[in-house]
Amino acid sequence: MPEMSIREAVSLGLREALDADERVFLMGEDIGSYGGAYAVTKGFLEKYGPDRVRDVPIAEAVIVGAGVGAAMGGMKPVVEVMTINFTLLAMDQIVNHAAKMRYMSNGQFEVPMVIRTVTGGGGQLGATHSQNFEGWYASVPGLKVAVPSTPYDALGLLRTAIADRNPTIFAEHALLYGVKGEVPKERYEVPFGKAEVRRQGKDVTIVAYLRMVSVAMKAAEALAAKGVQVEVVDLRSLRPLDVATVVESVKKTSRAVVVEENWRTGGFAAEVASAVQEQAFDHLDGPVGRVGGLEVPMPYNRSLEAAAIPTPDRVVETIERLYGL
Amino acid sequence: MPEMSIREAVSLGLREALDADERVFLMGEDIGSYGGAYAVTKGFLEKYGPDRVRDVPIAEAVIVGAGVGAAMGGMKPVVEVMTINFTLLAMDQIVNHAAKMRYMSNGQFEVPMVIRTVTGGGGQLGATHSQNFEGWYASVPGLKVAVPSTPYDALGLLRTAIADRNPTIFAEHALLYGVKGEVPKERYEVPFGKAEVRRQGKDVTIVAYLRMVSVAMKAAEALAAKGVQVEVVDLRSLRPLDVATVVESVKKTSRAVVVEENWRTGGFAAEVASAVQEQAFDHLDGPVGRVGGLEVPMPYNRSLEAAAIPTPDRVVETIERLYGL
Amino acid sequence: MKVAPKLEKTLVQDLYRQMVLIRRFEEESGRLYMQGRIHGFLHLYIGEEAIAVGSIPILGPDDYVVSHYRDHGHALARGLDPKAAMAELLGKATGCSGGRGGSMHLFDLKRGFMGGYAIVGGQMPIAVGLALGIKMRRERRVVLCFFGDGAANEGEFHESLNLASIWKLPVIFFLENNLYGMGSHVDKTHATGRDLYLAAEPYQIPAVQVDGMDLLAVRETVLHAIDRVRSDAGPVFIEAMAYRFRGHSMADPSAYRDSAEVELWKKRDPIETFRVRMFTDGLLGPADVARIEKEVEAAVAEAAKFAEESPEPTPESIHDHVYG
Amino acid sequence: MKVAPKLEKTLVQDLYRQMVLIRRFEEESGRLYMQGRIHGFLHLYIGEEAIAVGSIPILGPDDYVVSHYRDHGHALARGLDPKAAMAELLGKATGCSGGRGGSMHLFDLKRGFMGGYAIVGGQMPIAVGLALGIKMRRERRVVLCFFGDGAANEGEFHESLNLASIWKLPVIFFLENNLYGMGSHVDKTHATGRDLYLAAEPYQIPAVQVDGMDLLAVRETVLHAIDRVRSDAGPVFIEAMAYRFRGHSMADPSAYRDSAEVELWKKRDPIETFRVRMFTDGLLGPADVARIEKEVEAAVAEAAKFAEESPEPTPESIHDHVYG
Ligand SMILES: Cc1ncc(C[n+]2csc(CCOP(=O)(O)OP(=O)(O)O)c2C)c(N)n1
Ligand SMILES: Cc1ncc(C[n+]2csc(CCOP(=O)(O)OP(=O)(O)O)c2C)c(N)n1
Ligand SMILES: [Mg+2]
Ligand SMILES: [Mg+2]
Repeated sequence: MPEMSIREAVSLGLREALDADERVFLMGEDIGSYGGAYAVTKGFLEKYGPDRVRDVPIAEAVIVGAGVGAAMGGMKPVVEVMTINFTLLAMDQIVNHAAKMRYMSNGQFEVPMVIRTVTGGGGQLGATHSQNFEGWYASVPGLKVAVPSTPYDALGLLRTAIADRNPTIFAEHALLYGVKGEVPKERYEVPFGKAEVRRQGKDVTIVAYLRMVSVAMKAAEALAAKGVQVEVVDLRSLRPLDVATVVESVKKTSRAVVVEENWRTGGFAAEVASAVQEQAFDHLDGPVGRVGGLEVPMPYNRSLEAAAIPTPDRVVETIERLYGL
Repeated sequence: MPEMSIREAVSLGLREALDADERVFLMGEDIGSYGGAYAVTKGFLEKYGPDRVRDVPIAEAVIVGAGVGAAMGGMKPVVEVMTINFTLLAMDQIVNHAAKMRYMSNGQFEVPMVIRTVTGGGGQLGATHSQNFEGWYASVPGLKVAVPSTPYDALGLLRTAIADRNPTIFAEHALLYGVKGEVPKERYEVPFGKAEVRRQGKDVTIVAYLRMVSVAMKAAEALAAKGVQVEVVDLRSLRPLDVATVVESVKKTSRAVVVEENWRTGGFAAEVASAVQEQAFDHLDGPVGRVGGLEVPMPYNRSLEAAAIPTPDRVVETIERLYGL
Repeated sequence: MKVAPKLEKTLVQDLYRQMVLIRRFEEESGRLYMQGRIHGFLHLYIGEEAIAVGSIPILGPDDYVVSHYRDHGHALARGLDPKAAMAELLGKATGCSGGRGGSMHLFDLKRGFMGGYAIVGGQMPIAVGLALGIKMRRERRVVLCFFGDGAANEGEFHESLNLASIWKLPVIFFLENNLYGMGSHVDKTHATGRDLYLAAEPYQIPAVQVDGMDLLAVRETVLHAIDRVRSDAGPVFIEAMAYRFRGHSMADPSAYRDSAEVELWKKRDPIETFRVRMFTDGLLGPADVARIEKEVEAAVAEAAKFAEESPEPTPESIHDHVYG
Repeated sequence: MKVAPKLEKTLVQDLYRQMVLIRRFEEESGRLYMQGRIHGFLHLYIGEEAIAVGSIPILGPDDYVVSHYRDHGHALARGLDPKAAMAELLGKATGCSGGRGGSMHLFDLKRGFMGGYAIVGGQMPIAVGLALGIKMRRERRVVLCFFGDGAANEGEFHESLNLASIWKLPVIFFLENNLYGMGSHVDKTHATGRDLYLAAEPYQIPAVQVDGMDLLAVRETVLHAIDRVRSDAGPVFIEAMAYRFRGHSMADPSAYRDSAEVELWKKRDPIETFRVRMFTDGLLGPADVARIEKEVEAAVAEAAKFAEESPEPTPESIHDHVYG
């Protein structure tokens, strides 16, 4: 199987869609002549032309809103908002328009749009540029939210997102673009709402997504050295959310910790933790733990930033503290 | 003690602040000659003049952003965003600017601003006008979020909000303005981060805020008739969040259900439920339950809307189902 | 500039009928609201009928109409069945949005009525996107996008005009300037002043102001605009000066307006103005007016009856159409 | 219009020194970034020095400066200690934002440097609010708010100009038009075209375009603007045409720009232009230039050394200043 990076996987998925369906087009700030802020669409303008690879003014609301309108009229726009931080400027279009169109029109209109955006911290970009809002979007009926942590999933989930007839937030992590992995030549899709067990274990379940999956895997290794067998579940999509796979794992391990990069209070890990204790209370040996970002705007300073984001050490400590493992 | 409505209490709190501190001013859409969309500021323009009671253009981002700037420069703006739905258009100013100013400037600047807004559904205003975003704001470090359910709290929390040196979202519920209650003549404040036990009981704790407090109280009455003694905790502020009072209650009752108007998935009830099971796991007889809004954009139709919002019946059913009470 | 075609009698009478239909429909909605049969926010279009009827009937069946929350007039002028409209106001399953949308969120796919939008300004980016799709598919449709003077203050106004202009999109930005956004007068909220069409200039969008109380003036303006837009020459901006005779919504006693001002504008009632002129031109007579009035009253009564008798959406249907 | 006062030698030399300081500071930042001592996004001001130095030194000590993420030049021209600036870029506790803000978020309360803002356009409403506070307190301060051509596309641009105008607020909207927002050329993204000062007209804000590579032209324009704004006559809009000699940020190889275009602009280097003209006028000589160069180099070296040697913020301090 060929190896590729997440960047290449997303890029491939976009090219496939542009090749396969003339209703698909891309629209975003500097996706054209600049090649994309994260170089995902490098060469696209040359290949597909300015009609289908549209550089736009810096105006997030109208970019997303125009995507909604284009989708209502029968197009399949893939709108790129440079980072999830800037989606706040388009939030009304996402939450009040894209998400509600089908319902409010009693199914007459739909918004088959993908909003690609970059989430997460860790690049020392400071407080305004290092946030994780995917959890907010995942709480909105009408939206779907995909969060790929491997090239395989990035391509598979992107195919699903583009085929999907509902507005999807496709959140790529800034620090994962270079992550490599195998991607089959044969066409496949990764459905929404199917979590993946990344590592089997019988003692404790760690639930994570995006970059926190690798943090979880490292924590699992560290714990393995101490004889604790960790199961790691990668959610892959936040809405729909696959609670069943997590619960199944917890039934085996009796212990669970949810790791997320976002601020801990009110983060999406709270949803996962709540759902797990609701559905597997009698199997739990102790509370479902959460490891989240510290309750601070993200500091620029490198060591403070590193301290603000969950680390394998903090995950290990939390597990040891909660379960005395 | 005099009786007054929540509308009157908020109005009184604003007048007090305008009278006491010349740095305080109000700014919002139609708060002046129209008297406020919910009539809270009726007569203010006449009394305080257009300099301190500022009608603004319909432009939520600049209204809130101008509040941030005014506050940085030493004023104490009370900005009204007509409803919390429209705060999405100002979200960048709230989340990326107001909330982070103090931190990013290393404490040099502060934003002593109150953002008053109206949250909640139940008035048949449809999907775009019936949302509850206060939970999102409550997840943002740097913000505070107050949610008064009585006239006493409305006045007391508003005094605290205006005195506070941090940006505060002050969320009033559309359907609670007419609720009456006693308000002492003597000056008092209601601090943030202190939940209030509204009803004592030993069998199960219901946690709620804003309009869901009265839903919880009705559920408590219904259960009382069946011999179940319910304790009702009103959070009063979401950030800071008083988990301790809830945990203390749960240590007594061993059972807890959190009720919120917002969509259930990813709602703020998940935070409360997660925190409770983290801190009181060994005292729990069963999982912490959640009763939330249905996972739909709010329908206009009266009976569908009523079904989408938690009712006392649904709270009762949930408690009976979870705990076999 | 091509000259507007001479009006034919049947057309005149149909336009008159449409204005009267909107007026009576709104009066009936207001009544039903007072009777507690309609809930939530209800924004009447009374006084502004000449805009909807002066513009929308010119469109072809494939064109799109985008509206705001004051959308009944636009929807009816687009041919939405009054029964489906009224049923929607009553939240019934037979409503044009299945009772889920309500007054502010009317939709009618079949007629290219792309929705009423309740977030001020929120419809403008969507109209731009619809126009983008048209352009990309090389169709000849146009988008007629209505918005109020209040909406012109939102950031999305700026972003939408800019994008439509640089991409030369087939959209008509139609500003209904009724001088007030809720209680706020345009003179106090807009740096441009009340002549808001001037705001379109920096975007290099041709802009024109027209008397929104005069159906024929609106009609002629829109005829030219559509020609231009349909020929792929890019967007056009139209500002129609008008007035709402009622409060902002049924909840608004409209205390901020001087009654003399209201009376002055009522003297310019668009339906009356049109009727008098058409009488003079011999295209409409007292008998026609009486007949039309009767027809419309019957239609509105039928709509109200239909709405009242229609079933509520079933409880189970609440989860339909969240996803597809 | 009053005539700009004749320049004195000490002033000229100081302005020259400030431009050189910015240039050398930026070059040093760029080097430190390449060495991995500075992280995140780093946007250099090289090429645009005449704007900051042509405008900010005119302000009084009580006035406010509001900047964007390309803020080093503005901060230094406002008198921010290069040590505190460089320490901030290195994320040190001695930085002007305690190492929490980084390059894009410089703050200096004492000097009325109200911040660098990294959300494009986000600083404009804040500048309007600062101006509002000034007006309400009946002070005579002014706000000088910088933003880029890219920011002019955001909705907040529209909302901010409108509010400042209707309330006649003491703010100078200073557009640094360097023709590009990242890789996007202003001609392709702005319906107005590159003469963006024309966009201010509908807001009834006096607007002027000036050569941003010419310190003296900028200075004269800003002198007049400040007079006007300080006399409570409302906002002013200035557009300075300029060019950044480097990529958008250090991460940008700037492939979208033609090297001929870059070279052409480099020939108009604002520092060189000013030096030559002041040589001619006899207000600056080769010895002065050499002395200033040496002073600045020492100051920048000192800043870098200070930054390198400064302590990191302590781990415990991470929770400071979230609330007060
Ligand atoms: C973003 C947003 N802000 C505020 C409101 C509340 N609101 C509803 S209608 C309205 C006035 C709009 O005025 P205008 O655009 O002139 O339209 P008109 O009602 O006069 O037809 C306001 C402020 C809203 N619905 N959306
Ligand atoms: C709201 C928002 N959208 C996008 C970005 C990413 N971004 C950072 S700078 C920039 C270009 C801004 O260009 P301009 O305003 O012309 O300023 P310049 O960099 O040329 O000085 C962009 C798109 C951002 N920071 N904020
Ligand atoms: Mg209006
Ligand atoms: Mg630029």
